[in-house]
Amino acid sequence: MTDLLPLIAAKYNYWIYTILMMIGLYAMIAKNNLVKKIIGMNIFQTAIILFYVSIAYKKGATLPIIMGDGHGGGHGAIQAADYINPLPHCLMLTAIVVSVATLGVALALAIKIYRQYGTLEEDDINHQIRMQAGQ
Amino acid sequence: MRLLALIAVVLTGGLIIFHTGDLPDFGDPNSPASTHLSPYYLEHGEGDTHAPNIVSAVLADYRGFDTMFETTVVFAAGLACFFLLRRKTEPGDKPRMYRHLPTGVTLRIKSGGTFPEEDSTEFRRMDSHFVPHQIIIKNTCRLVIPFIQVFALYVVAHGHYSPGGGFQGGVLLAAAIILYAISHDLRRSIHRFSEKVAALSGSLGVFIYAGAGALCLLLGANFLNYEALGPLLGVDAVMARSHGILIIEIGVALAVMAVIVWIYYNLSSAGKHDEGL
Amino acid sequence: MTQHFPALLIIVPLLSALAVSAMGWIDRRWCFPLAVASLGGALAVSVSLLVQVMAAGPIVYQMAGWSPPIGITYVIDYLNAPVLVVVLAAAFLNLIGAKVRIEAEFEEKLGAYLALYILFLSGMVGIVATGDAFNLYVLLEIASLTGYALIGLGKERAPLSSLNYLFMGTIGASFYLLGIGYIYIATGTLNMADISNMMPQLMGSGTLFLALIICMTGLFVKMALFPMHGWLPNAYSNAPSASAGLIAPLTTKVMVYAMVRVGLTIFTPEFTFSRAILSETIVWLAVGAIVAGSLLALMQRRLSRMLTYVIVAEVGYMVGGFWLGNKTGITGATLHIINDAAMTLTLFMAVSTITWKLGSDKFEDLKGLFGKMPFTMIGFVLAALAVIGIPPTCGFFSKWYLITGGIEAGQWGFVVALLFSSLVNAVLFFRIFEIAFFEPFAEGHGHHGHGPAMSEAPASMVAPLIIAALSLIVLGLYTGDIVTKLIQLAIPAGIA
Amino acid sequence: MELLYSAKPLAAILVSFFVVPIIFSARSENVREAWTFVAALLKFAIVASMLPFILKGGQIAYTVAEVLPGLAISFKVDAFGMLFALVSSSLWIVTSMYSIGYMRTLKEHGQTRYYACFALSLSATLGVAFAGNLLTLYLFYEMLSFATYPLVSHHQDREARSSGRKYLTYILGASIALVLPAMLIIYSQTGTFEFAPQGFMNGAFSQSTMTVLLLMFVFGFAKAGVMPFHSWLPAAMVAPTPVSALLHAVAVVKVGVFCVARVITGVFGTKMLASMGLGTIVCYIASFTIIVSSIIALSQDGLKRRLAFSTIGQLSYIILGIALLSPSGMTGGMLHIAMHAFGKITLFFCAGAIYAASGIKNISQMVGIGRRMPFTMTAFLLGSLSVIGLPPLGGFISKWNLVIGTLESGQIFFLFVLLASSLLNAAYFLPICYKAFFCTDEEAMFERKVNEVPTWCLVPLCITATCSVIFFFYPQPFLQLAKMTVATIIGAPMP
Repeated sequence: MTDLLPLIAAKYNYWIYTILMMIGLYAMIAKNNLVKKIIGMNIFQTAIILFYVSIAYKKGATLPIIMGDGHGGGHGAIQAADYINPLPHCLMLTAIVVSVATLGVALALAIKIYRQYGTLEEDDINHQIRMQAGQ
Repeated sequence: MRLLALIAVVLTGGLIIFHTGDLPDFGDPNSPASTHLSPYYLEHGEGDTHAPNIVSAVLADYRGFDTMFETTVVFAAGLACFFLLRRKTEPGDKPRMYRHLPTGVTLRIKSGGTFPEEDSTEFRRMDSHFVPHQIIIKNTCRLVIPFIQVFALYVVAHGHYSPGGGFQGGVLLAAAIILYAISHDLRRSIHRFSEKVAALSGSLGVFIYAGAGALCLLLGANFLNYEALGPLLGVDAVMARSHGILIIEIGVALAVMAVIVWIYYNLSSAGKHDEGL
Repeated sequence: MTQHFPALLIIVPLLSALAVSAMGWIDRRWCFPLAVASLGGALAVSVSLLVQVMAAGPIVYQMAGWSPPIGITYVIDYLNAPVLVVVLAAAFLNLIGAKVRIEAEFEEKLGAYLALYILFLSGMVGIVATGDAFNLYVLLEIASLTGYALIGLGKERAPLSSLNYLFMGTIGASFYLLGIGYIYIATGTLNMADISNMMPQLMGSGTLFLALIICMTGLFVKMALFPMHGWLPNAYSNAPSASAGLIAPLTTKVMVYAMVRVGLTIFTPEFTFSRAILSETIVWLAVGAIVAGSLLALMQRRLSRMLTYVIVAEVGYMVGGFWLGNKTGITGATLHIINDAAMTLTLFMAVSTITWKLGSDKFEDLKGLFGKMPFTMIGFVLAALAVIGIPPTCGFFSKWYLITGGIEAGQWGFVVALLFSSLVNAVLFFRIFEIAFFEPFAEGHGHHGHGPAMSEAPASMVAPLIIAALSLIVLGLYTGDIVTKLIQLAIPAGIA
Repeated sequence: MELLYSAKPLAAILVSFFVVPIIFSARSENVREAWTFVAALLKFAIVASMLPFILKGGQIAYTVAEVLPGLAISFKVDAFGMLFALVSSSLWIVTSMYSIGYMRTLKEHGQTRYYACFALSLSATLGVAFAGNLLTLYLFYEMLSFATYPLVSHHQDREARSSGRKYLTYILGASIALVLPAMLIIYSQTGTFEFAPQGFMNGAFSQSTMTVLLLMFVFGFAKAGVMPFHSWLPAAMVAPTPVSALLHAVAVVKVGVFCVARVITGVFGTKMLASMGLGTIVCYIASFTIIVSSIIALSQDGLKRRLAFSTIGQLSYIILGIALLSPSGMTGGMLHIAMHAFGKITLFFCAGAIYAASGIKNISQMVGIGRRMPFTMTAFLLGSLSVIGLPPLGGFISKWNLVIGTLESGQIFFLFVLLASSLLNAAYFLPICYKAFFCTDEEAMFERKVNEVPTWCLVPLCITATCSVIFFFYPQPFLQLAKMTVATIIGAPMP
């Protein structure tokens, strides 16, 4: 136990993102209301974004904007260790945009569904569908 | 179902947590992630692209191809919302409320009745959830919106040097228009910035991006290799890359603004575009 | 210009998609010709790429002119060149075949629909062509988003099925993204070739093993492998048939291709098949998929729904074949990607033609179809024979490789499952033939009736269908060349 | 032995294939039937044109396409294939003639489809006969199953449909579930499919595996009607008589036995089987089928059903002969393909003629019918004598060879099987003839007044009947072809 705690402390970012992700996943599977499912989906994606961003972090480093003379100067002066890793950030910009787009489409579908069945509770909808099938 | 979900979730989580052991510590500067590729970007980024903000450099140049599809995703989302939701509403399919401005009388015209035309000075269409005096909200927004837009332009243009860029700027621009729509009403903002314009400028924005890339291709370089634009812009290769970044950032901003507004129109009015938030 | 063809593969559809959506607002008459032209162009490009690859070996294209680990590269090699051709050809044929329906069903949204159609396709093409692990994710999302929209405007239950598809799809894609993240932690790069270069010294890495599992889980969800198949039947059977004809042949196959790519190129085969327990489990999953898919297909009373379950079974074929881990099995799986795309395309185009004429695809409404629409049914019969696996149609030969691979690997469960599903497929389709062939005479024609009057669908629908059907036989007869000249070369030497 | 590369085999196969679209497009039935004739004659001509070369001991080979690496769709005409091709292509001519009479008399529906499928199935049959390797064989075997399915369920009523279903279930099920895996296992071990005079197994498998594989083939080619995979054959008798005649006395069932024979000789190799003693197993299965089917046949009242069960028995003669693995046995078996074909097709023609003329299907109602249709019933007598195997009819020669074969292989048990079954054959055929001719006037159902079937029906059955007589005195070229085949098999060294 004594050696487990520092292990967790050293890698708490993974714990946090995992827990967040699982919360989102649980919501997506277990929730009955479609909008809640959509929210769960967002939490899920956000968790992964956090995961990537946490990869990029370096102790004692700052954000990757080169403090040069602004004209391509400062070559050699640049120490990679002074700046955090830019790649995950730009990947996550993409991921964020993707998740926003997905959210938009999901909401559009949800609206369409509401228009059709007058509810967003999944089992009500299934019940209605069974009624239609029955007739 | 819930129990099943719980078990599945716990198992997955457990599997992932279980493996954290041999992952690098949080913020470890010597992890492969921060030693293999990123040093190159950090050390040569500015030299290659003349953009001190390395994230912008990577986003718009090194991995510009990703970003092009990022923009396309936004555009596709806009198309999808339109495609799924939009319904052409012919007039007179449901009763409407009008307000006679001189007298302040409110009249309700039943379906099938004759409505006054949209841009009459005498009658003003009212939403069903009508708030009589929004004067404060309206005027504050009228005051704020221009500043938002100017700031957005700054964010777009300054993406090289500070956090920001096409996406952020585009979202801000969209926010301005959406704010207008909220503070006044949807019809008015559609009147200012119509659906057609939104759709067209959305595709135009993406076209600026992809077109710039294709232009490089026509000039004999690889796709999206802005160095080819140098002769056109009359600058050297590095500067050309910097300008290229600016061009595509503008395209992105345009696309994002237009599409997000478009999505807002469709979502807020459930595709009817007659009234919404 | 030829050295830029890998880029054109993407640019042509992308730009034309923009143009089409713009034209939708300006002058709708231009949308369809534009779409056809762009797909035709892309198809031509892909064919010439295939020729180049066969002549001069793999092609690497550096986007934005940055060399591989730094920038994004496109790689056209023996594995994906044929897949590209098949994907584009399928989309092209389906577009032409569905012209009538599309213009009838989405008149004022024509521009949007076609733009989504092309964007979906460019996403698929990108997935197949890209050499960058993260770029694959972005393109995956493009294809998925447009796919949700294409499905969502379908018949009564479409929006709900599409939303469920969206949830599952997002989970799948996010898992893939997560797996890429773990790969990035372990290697620090996203370029496929670069990763595989590092693999040898990372053989024992648990992180990468987790990454492998997560990536595969994500892809399995996307390709609807058996326990995660729930979303597929509803989504495909409720979709507008023009979209179904596009999505059903492409999505699952391209996902399987992605699996092959991840397994062989990113994680080298040495690593992928290093843990026997993993391969075993997945092969048994595949067996489950085959059996369950076939049995569920037996229960259906609607043609399109039955076909969706057949697809579920087919996914099992390919996944199982790949995870057998031997050369024959992987050859079979790769070959089946191509063949199954062609088969599914033919089947769904036939269904679309039938529903267009009959307005339904319930079994009891199919009576006398051979008399009514002989040409459509010829295409349908050919596709059915291919699915059952009757020589000389292509289905027989890929199944041949799969079964042989199963025998070599000693996976008798897999072998039996394949034979079982062939038998079930025979039952499935001959049940339909019987109805479509014999029923009309039950309608009081007595023994001397000559069947109902022939009322065939418009030629623009039937001709592409017939072409697709004939391609099944052509593919079958050229199996030898496809295998020796392409697939065998695509499989790395590491595999016995 | 010289090998000639020529597209003739392919041409022979494709002739009837190309005629299908013409048949479909033909408007009047005369045109349709004319084309059928043209195709039939052409086919026969091509086959016959290859005969002399084969008789000179040559072989004709042709490769269409290499579908899998080292595995092609290829044809190879040898004596055995030639024998079978000759029988089926010549009988197609006769049968088309007969079908015209039959179908017109009964005003059957869907004749276009009927003739088209007929032509298709003939293509498939020749494909099997000329197949150069196991894959090609399997390909055309399956093609035949599909081509004949519409013929079997031609009437399209419930009975026809259910028996059609039964037909497919047996044929297709057996071939996919047994033959295909057996092929795959063999291929994964030996890596080749090319038929060789002494097979290509050369000890790739243990004896137990060999046994399993052999049985998979024998039962898997369900068209051979080996019990317990026989019951599709009686069911398929709902088909119009010409179909039963050609397909269930000649093409389909003979394709079944032909495949079995090919596999035994060309894949496993007689010497290999002999050394492992596997032939005997097959012999026992065959003899069981022979006896049981003959006994069942006794109890059948429907004429066609009785013929069907007799067919099942006769097929097993052929398998028995091949599986005896002795020279005369194999000769007899192969010869029986031809002899039984001519005899049995005569019988079917007669059954059809009786039905067409008087609408009678059951034997019990045929009392005295010989007085009314003397030619038909005479032909029937000849046919049945040939099938029983009495001189002076072709059947005798094949059966004689079979008997010699049992003695050669020294397995006397099978000799008794053959004799017993011959007695049974006599027991279920002769009463019919007796009833037809020699019944007393009061029990006769038909008055002495000749009204035969139309000439279109009568001529063919007379032809076939006379043929089976002729073959007794002049059994060439079939006998020579069979002998040549056996010679090559015996002569070839064990791989």
